[in-house]
Amino acid sequence: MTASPFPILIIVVPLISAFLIILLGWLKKNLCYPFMVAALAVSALSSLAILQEVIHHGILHYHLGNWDPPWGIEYVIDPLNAFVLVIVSVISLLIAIASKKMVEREFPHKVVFFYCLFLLQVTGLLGIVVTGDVFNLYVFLEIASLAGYALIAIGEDGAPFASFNYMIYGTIGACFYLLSVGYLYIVTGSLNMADLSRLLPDLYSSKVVLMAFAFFVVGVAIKMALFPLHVWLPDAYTYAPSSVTSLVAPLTTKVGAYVLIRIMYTVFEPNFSKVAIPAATILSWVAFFAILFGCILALGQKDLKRMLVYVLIAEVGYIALGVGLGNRNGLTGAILHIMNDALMMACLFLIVGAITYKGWPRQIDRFIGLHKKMPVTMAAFVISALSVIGIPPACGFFSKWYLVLGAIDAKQWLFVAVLLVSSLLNAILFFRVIERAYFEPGANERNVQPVKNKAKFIWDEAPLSMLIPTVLLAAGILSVGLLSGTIISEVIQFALPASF
Amino acid sequence: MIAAFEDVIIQTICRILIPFIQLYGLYVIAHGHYSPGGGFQGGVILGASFILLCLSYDIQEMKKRLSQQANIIFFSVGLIIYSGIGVLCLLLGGKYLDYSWLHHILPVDPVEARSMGIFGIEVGVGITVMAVMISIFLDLASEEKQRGS
Amino acid sequence: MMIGFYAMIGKNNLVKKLIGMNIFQTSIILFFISTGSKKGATIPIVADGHGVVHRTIEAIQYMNPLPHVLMLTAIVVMVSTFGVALALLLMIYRRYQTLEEDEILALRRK
Amino acid sequence: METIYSVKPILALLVSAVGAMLILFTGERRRNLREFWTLLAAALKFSIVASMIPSVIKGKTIECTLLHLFPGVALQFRVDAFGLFFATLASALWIATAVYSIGYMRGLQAHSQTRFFFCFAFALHGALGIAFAGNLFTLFIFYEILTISTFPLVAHKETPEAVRGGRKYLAYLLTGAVLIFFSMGVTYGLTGKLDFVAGGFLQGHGSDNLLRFLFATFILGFGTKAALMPIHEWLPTAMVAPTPVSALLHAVAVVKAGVFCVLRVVLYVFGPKLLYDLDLWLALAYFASFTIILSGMLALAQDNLKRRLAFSTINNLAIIILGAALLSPSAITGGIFHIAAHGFMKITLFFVAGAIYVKMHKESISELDGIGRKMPITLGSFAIGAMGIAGTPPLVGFISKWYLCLGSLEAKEMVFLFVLLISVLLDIAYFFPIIYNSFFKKSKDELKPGIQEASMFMVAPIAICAILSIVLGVSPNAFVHFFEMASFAMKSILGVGG
Repeated sequence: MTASPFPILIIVVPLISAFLIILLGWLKKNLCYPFMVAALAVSALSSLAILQEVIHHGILHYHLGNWDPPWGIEYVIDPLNAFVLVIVSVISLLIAIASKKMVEREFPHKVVFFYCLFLLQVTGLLGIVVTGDVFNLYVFLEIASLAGYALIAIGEDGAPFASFNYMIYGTIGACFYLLSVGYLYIVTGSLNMADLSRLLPDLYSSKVVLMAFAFFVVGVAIKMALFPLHVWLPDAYTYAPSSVTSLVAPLTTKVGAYVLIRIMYTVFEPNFSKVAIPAATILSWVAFFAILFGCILALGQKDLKRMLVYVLIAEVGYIALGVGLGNRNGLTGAILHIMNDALMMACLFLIVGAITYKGWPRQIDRFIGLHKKMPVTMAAFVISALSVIGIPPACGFFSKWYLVLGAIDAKQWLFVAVLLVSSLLNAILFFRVIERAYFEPGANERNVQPVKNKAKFIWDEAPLSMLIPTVLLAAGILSVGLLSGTIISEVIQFALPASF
Repeated sequence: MIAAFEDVIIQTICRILIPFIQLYGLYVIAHGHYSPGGGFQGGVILGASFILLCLSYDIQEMKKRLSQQANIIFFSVGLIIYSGIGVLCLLLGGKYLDYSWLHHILPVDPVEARSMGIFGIEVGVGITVMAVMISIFLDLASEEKQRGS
Repeated sequence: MMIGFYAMIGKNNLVKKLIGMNIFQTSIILFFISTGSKKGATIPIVADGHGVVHRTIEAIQYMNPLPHVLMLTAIVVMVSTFGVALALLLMIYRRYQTLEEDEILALRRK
Repeated sequence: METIYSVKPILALLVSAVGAMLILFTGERRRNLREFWTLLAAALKFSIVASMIPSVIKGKTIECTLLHLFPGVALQFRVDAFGLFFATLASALWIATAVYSIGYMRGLQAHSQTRFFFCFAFALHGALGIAFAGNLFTLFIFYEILTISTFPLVAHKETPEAVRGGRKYLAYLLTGAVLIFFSMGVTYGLTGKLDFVAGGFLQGHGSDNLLRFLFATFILGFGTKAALMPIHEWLPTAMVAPTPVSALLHAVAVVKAGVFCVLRVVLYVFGPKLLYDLDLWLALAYFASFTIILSGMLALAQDNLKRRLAFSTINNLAIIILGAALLSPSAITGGIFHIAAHGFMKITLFFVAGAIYVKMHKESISELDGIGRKMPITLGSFAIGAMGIAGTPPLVGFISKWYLCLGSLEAKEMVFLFVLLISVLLDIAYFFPIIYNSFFKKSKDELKPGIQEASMFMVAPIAICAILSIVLGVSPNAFVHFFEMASFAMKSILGVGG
């Protein structure tokens, strides 16, 4: 209804500034960083404004080029994607601020291109979330993943090969998605999501629609790195530079999860994925294995970053489980977990970035005395670790609570068991690291006679530009935890499809 | 690698042909909206003309005419034109990429403004595609001379 | 499409994987284009050009233009993926002097 | 039973949180200022809690809600007689432990004391949160805070076995937490609300077997912290921590919080009537008496003083749970009162063990011969505490044991009367040899003549606690009306009247 410019502002501002930065880079190099942060700030603010409008005025429509929906591309913002929009833009803003020092140290001569690709990636992600047109979503998907391939390839020596593997998998996923768009187009003749959801119900029996749905889910699962299709993720995210991982890790998988929810519950009827083909049960069983193997594989890792990547795979399993359960509590838990996990993973990977930036090795058993040198970063690490394990004050617990409630409603006792066992495995994982950092005997040169020289902390902290985003994220984790009640009643409640 | 062999026949033909190829490319861009053609195809043809120059002579020759840095500037300028027109319509009060609002600034009625707008988009896209084609070719062709910047 | 898919997964040499990817994407583009065609329809361009009053155009005569436009974007996406892939292969070659996947994995493990 | 809405409960909670932050920021540089913050926080907290006693005695419950987490459940604090009973105990003993640990830490010049006091204050924050929690969800939040904040305390010495002790401590308690998480989910699924209702709210929801299964998961979950027999393993290994921590762990906060939660579940979630119908109370009673007998035996076998005290704590906790399980009026009053009685006496014994370790660097009982002459006040209060636990009349232990025996008679189950009497015998068996050796035996190795008491900071709290256990023994309602609160809580649970 309202023709407020915000939906398009979110996409255009980062897009144009991505290319203006290249011009700027040619003229004055040091102006690029502030320009990028300003662009992301504008898109973050407009996403908040959109959330405000959506809560008060309901669904927003924006017809690109003033063409009506079935023909032109239409941006649809309902509470669900307004919520995801805010997460994506705010977190990418924080990481953009934190990436300055990391980038200048790791590849100083490619800084301008890095900022351009960074903005392209964010534009792609925001585009996926905003668009209401199925093919347009494919275009933004490709923009985001292409920028992702290039960003990951900048990393350490193993990065190009890992990025190449990521590209192969990513292209397969994207082409499956394109194929399903093709099938749907043949059968219904339209590409607009709202239009599709009207035309599809009476076609559910046709094989073509089933085929399209299968390709949809598999394609998005590859993008989301759901367990059996996650093989590209560990190498790609471990060899990528830490500033890229802290952008890509929390966001791409979450946006993939958003697309899954959007397709399964808005384009197709919710009961389609239960009745026509038992997609919901298959998905929840796949998620079951994702959580289990994610945690178990993470136990075997020596390198902290690689361990966090496997924890990320388990977290994606949580969201998929929430979606697969298909009842009100399960889906609320899944949507809330999108936010919580994005916060947690961003904070954790920023901390890994800060640790590597200060010259510490990434192997876990070499973290002795870390809490003395970097107390604030380690405090943020403890908070996000508690959140991943699911200790109440932090936000991770609340989404796990809804998932457990959903599983209990669905009488799936095995899923409840896997949720609880995985929080125990997470506990072992993270307390192993905390023990090394805080309690190792060499930690504070334990000697019984009084420490004469007033052992004040020798603060060798990460630079301020990295520290502030980490602390903000940690504070965000705690506050989202406590405010999850209001978040749900304000936003997520309306995001659930009506038929639940 | 492309050895710079001095074959007179090829060089003279190319020297004559390249301007016409570029002219044809511009024609294809210009007639994008009511005849087969448009931004992508025209840009590719323009890019091909530069690559032909590079094949017939050698990379340094092409570098003199279009340096690496200029190439980068080209494709960002192209895209800025593309989204700039979109934002222009936005600023004039219409939806993004809604050219009919351009008639406020262009002395022409909304319908004509639409074709003007789409033409501007075609030019922007053409420049970008040309620059991208050339930069892909340059990366691949000159791999041992200088580290990929 | 399956040939391309096999090549992408099965082949050892990275360039062959790339060719497989190309086949895979082209097959999807062809699939789209084939959906748009009708028996005996001409190319979707209104032939009588400017100045003529718009007489009614029976859509049956013309092929459906929409898949073609969609595939325009898909071709651009394919080319850009190829550009990035080739640049990656260059970096891998410069780093490992080989494009065979098993040799690269052996080198990395050392 | 009308409720007053006041912000006092949150004030009491925030005092220790703010105190912890202040301790953290003062850090190592200004030790005296840091010690001052601990004492200030302890005194302030106790005063706020004490200010709430008068109104609660008159039957009013103080309530305040912070924010609504999800439909039917809010972050809500409700102070009723039972909650306040535990809160007064915890904050009173915190003052004594704070003074004692300053002396202990200074005596041993231990490292990283800032972390120690920070976690100490946060542990009390968690304990009080549990006491004031209005519903199961808030209780679970503070239960987790308590576990997390006491983990660094257990692993304080950072020697390999300390870290291993900490790891075992955490493993047990987090598994318990996961069990509670699950049973909370099922309860919320069944009833849609988690608020405590005196006399239980699970009546009539769900089938009998489901309720029995739920009861089992609840007891196993909270039992880990209340150190019931099969899942008590972490308590003796946590003895590796410095003595003020084991004093806090066993007398003041952690284990008491566990028993408090078990009683909350038994009396406020399931409620006496439901337990009668499902005759779960008999199962719990037998489970508790099994723990009493076995832990008594094991205590006899321990040579290390602190491990013996640990097993005697397990013994007494099981007595408290037995009291609650009997569901008869005086048994519940006795059980609740025993929490305070045991708290005061056990803390004296732990302080004595700490003083002996600091002064004489001795830990095992066999080395304690003839130490009574060297440290008369310390070992004297040890004797008072030991006799109190054994239930000799003038001391506070006698009152709770007496009510427990009365309760078992009312419940017409003679078996549990015998169990209680056997436990008194076991107490005598494992405590009196220590007293006898230390006073009447000649010490083998030649100790320096004269009195070598530990520093003033340590002896003072020992003496005060010993005197308090005598005073409370004589008049249970002294100062803070412990007994009155206990009996009032019992009346509210059993629905006013026997």
